[in-house]
Amino acid sequence: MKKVLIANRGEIAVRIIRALRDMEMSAVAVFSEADRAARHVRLADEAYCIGPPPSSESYLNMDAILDVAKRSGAEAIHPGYGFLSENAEFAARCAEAGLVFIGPPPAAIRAMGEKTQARRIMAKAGVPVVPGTLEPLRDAEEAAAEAQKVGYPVMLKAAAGGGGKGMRLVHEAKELRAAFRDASSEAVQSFGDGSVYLEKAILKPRHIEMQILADAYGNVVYMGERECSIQRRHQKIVEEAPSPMVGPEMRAAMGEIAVKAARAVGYVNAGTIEFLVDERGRFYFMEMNTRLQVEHAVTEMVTGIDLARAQIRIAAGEKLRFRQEDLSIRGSAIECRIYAEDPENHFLPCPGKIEAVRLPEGPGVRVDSSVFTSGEVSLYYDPMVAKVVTWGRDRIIAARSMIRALQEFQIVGIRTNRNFLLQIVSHPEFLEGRLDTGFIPRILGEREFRSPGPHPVADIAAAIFAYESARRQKPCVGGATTGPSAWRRATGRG
Amino acid sequence: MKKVLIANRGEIAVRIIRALRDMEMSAVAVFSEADRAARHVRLADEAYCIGPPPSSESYLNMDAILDVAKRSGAEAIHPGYGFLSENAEFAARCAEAGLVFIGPPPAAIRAMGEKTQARRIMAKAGVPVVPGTLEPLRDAEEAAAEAQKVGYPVMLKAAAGGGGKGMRLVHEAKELRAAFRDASSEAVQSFGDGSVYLEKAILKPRHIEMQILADAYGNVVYMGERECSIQRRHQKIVEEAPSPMVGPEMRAAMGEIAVKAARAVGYVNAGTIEFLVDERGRFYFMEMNTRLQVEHAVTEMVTGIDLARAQIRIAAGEKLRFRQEDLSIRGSAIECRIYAEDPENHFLPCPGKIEAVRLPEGPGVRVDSSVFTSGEVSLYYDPMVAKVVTWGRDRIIAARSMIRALQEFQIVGIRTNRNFLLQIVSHPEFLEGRLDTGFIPRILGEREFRSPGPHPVADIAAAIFAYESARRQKPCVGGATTGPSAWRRATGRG
Amino acid sequence: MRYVILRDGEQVPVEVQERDGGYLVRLGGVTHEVDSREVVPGLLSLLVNGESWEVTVYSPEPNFYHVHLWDGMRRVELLSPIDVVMRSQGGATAGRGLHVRSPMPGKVVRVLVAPGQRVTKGDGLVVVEAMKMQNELQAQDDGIVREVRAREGENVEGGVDLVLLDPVDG
Amino acid sequence: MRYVILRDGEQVPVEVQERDGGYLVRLGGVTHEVDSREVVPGLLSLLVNGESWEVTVYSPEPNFYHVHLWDGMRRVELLSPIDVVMRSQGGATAGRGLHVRSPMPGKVVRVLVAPGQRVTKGDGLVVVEAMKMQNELQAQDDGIVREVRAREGENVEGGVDLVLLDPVDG
Repeated sequence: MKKVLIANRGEIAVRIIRALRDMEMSAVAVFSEADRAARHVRLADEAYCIGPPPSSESYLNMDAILDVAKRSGAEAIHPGYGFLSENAEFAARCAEAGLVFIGPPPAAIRAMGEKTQARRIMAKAGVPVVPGTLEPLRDAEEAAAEAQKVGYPVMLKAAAGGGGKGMRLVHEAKELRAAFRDASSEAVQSFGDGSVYLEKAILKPRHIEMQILADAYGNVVYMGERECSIQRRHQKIVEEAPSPMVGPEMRAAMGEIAVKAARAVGYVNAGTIEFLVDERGRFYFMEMNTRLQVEHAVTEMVTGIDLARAQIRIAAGEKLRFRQEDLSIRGSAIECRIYAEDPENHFLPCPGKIEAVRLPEGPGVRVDSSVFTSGEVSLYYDPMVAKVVTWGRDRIIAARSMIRALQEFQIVGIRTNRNFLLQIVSHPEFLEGRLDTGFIPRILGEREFRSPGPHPVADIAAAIFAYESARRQKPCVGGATTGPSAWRRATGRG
Repeated sequence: MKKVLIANRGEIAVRIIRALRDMEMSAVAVFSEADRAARHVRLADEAYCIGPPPSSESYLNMDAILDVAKRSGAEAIHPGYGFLSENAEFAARCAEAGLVFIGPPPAAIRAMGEKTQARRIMAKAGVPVVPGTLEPLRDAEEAAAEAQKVGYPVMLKAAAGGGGKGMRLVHEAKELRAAFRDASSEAVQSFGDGSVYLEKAILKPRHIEMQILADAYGNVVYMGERECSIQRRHQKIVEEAPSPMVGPEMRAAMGEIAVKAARAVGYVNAGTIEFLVDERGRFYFMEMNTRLQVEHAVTEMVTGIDLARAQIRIAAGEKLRFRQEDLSIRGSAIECRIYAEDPENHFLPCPGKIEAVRLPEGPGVRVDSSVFTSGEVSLYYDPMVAKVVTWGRDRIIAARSMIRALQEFQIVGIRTNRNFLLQIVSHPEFLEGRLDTGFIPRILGEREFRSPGPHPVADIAAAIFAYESARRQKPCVGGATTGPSAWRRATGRG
Repeated sequence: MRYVILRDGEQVPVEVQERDGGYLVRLGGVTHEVDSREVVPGLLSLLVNGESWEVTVYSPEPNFYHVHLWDGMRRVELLSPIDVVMRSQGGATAGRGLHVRSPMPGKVVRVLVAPGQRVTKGDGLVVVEAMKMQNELQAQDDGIVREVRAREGENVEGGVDLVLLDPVDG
Repeated sequence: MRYVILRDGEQVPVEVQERDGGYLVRLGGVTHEVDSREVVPGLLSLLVNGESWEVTVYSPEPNFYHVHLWDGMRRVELLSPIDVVMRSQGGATAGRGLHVRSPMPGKVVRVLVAPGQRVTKGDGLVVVEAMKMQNELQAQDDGIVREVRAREGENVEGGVDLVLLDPVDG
């Protein structure tokens, strides 16, 4: 394999380009009209425009992407995450066009894509699933009956779902009908499929997932778990490996179950089995992500294995280069996702122009980003602009290095969630590893963010800034001078 | 220990600040008038001016530094490398002032500082030294006699020396007198001491050094070697760990000798024993650096041990937290030193203003730098502006990631040696690990740099740049407009 | 120069005085020695009695400063002596609540009011979309629409006036 | 626009033509489709027949371009049609070798010549210091010193004229 097309954008496209460079393969980028100057376009060996800014007309445009693959002579397509990465039709169309899809076979994507089907396959394979229905519910009546059976509280979930859409927690019977209606209609909106199923709700659960790698020759290994319990509205924010809850025995048990799950669907390539874990450490299959995860880097940091390169090698028909017993975990790694959003304003997205950026660096710090000075965070795409990952000999050092790295991180021009992340990782409960999916509202309250109190240095800074701005403007009165523009520049949002 | 003063600047000051942050200690920076906006000043908890730009009046000004330590309530001083780091008098004055010097005892600095004395101590302790004189030479006559004894070629070296100053390779007897005179007068100029001694010259040697850590309780461990054979005019440029030449047995043998050397001078803290290694793998003590090395990061990447933090803990009176058998090496790490110098113009230093900088990032990449957009590379100090370190499961991956990282590295505004480094690390002999101290002239010729031939994309870029510049200027003729300034900005040195 | 910081209805005096290339800043009865350097526009390096602070400052509108320290953002309302006099003379009739501004860059998808229309606190005025999320801007107080600057379909920057209201019985 | 690249005494024609927001560039008989974006001043992203190139360009003096690709820097001498005409008419008497420029930013520590003085190739003219290394700038050709712009003790930028020479029997 000599040339690979990356059907994605942003930090993940950049990350895959780096893997290809390290393997001396050529990287072909595709881009929408909004992304002409983007990092992935500039770092790739070749780059082609595939349409207007909306994803539906560009990054989701299979015809355009396959056409570029053909024109450029690419032999394989890496879908990254999101967009077409879990689209079985796209995987099938790649195969038809004689291209290697760097991901699992279409059948495995399909088997895991429909959640109730996945639950049935897993239950049959001996993988523990959360008690509940194995088929979509016919109607609210059936939902009520099943809820009675497993016992409240229960969770309603979209069968086609993911990302927290079409999900409702139901505490008691009288809430059930309304919740069923809401979940179903949200599922229609989000996935075009209103099917909903039901699980027993696990309270204060942890979200722990197991990374696996499977080659085309039946070799499957697990790469250790990631703790992803720190979520805001079902969106992962902070992830780490290993989980502070998981010891060697639980890791082996969970890993072997994950391998079993992957085998049950004939899985090939990198994949992640997500588990819900209750307070006593019992774990239940939740779903499988049939692609590289956003948070794959923490696993790379502690195992020393490059997962993107492993994916490409597997797709090229290579055997896994290591066996289960060759793998070991060194130290601890934490990832924070930097979003262009404003925690002080209901976490509203903050697209805009990046006036200046300083990324953290130094010992134990890895950054995967797509930001650059003069770059734009576009309205059209996911607002995640960077991942900061830190490694330490132990979890506390990794956490302290994360605090240090976030403090060094600076973007002028757009707001980010940096301070929100700092509030999380510097909290005593985080440092002690007491995590569950309710962490953020529990720690930060309903607004999920604490605005800090007044500080004399802020007052001093404001006074000096005002003083210097006034002094700068003085000689400029009444003319087209540099004064106002200096002012304007100086007031770029911090 | 709660507060530490860093008696240094540049990337090493930043690196030590990061270690202190990770340990929840306060960092006190000092700065010359040229460094008010420098990175180490801005990242520290406190910062104080200690004098005008010349080092002799600021970073070498012991009184000013000790005064800041007192005023700020610092309990310890970290000297970094260079400046006062190997100054026994400064170490002693710290102790007198009741401050912990984060480094070895003054006596160990002195013992290793004078090279012939160090050779005598080492020879006595059973550490192999290069055959030659153990005392400074009285005159050219004695030099000639001793040279005859050990056999040509021989190397003349300044006894007080370091960094390649006062060093001469002598191939035959008739060159000896002139070489002795040159070496001696250069030694006077550089160190204020004209003493010179003589060693048998080892041809095509490798420069391999062993990192050790020693606590105040007699525990000494070796942390593995670094290969530092890639040098330009005795200046290390590219370093790596482990050495491609060293296997487990040689590592253990060298490590035990290094521990013996450290014990012989009562060494405490981090230190490095430099060896010359001949083609057959025989190694000879060259000198000991009684401080943290520039290239310490490669050892950190493969061992997972943070050497700066270890130094601080040792100085605070802690015992080593690990024994020799707890240490292991994972993968391979390479460091490249980025200098503000112009390889196409005799490697002349290139100070100036940094218009824009983009640091490399992504998997396996660590950057330690002091550069930032709008920062200045000053005339007054060392032109090294950043270290790029890459890690890989094996040496080839580390090297490919280095190529990738250097390609991503971009500084607009000053020239750097980036392309020179790329020529080194992408050369087949480098990739094969065939290294010795003559590598650079052998590979790149006498000019030590190959200017690349013409390239159509360069021609196209020039034509488009000219075309667009002309187009931009057109509407601006005859007025004070943005035209010329856009041009001026656009022509900032690349 | 003497300034006043308004916080929770209180006035805190701040005095800035140049000295030796730096400043003496008197705040709440304490005098601080401050050295300031603007590293890039909007990014200040401050040494406050030797403490090193890196601070970004953004002024979204006159007299208001958003100051980011390590741990988060502070909104500081700071008045010069002239501002104080003007306010005390009632010069500030176009009060803050009556400018309805876009909280973020985005696209105006709907304008819900017209000039002359009377609105009550909480009424929707304009809908702005960013990254497919719609955000309805509401009246903070009762008022009458003086001017509508938002145009449906237009992209707007953050902090831009979209609707101006006149107070009812100002 | 038709340009000419001068290389090793040869003239290579280059033609730049706008098309569809990009360019067609005809170079040495081959036509390239090029899309260009200036990301920050001096940094171009080029797509050349689909190949992605990130290039920094710096023009140290008219008609000369230093172009950095991944693997190193190229000096390109490029003339517009007007430049070509002017050169052919001998308009370029103030040749390059006769401007002695600082090769780097630094400090002038010594001026070794005075106006009117005759110098021969290899003579030292000015000494510039950067980072404690002294660098003697020498005459590239025989000449007579027309003007000395360097002042001892002054800091100078890179590329600045320090001494102007008149050719001997130009």
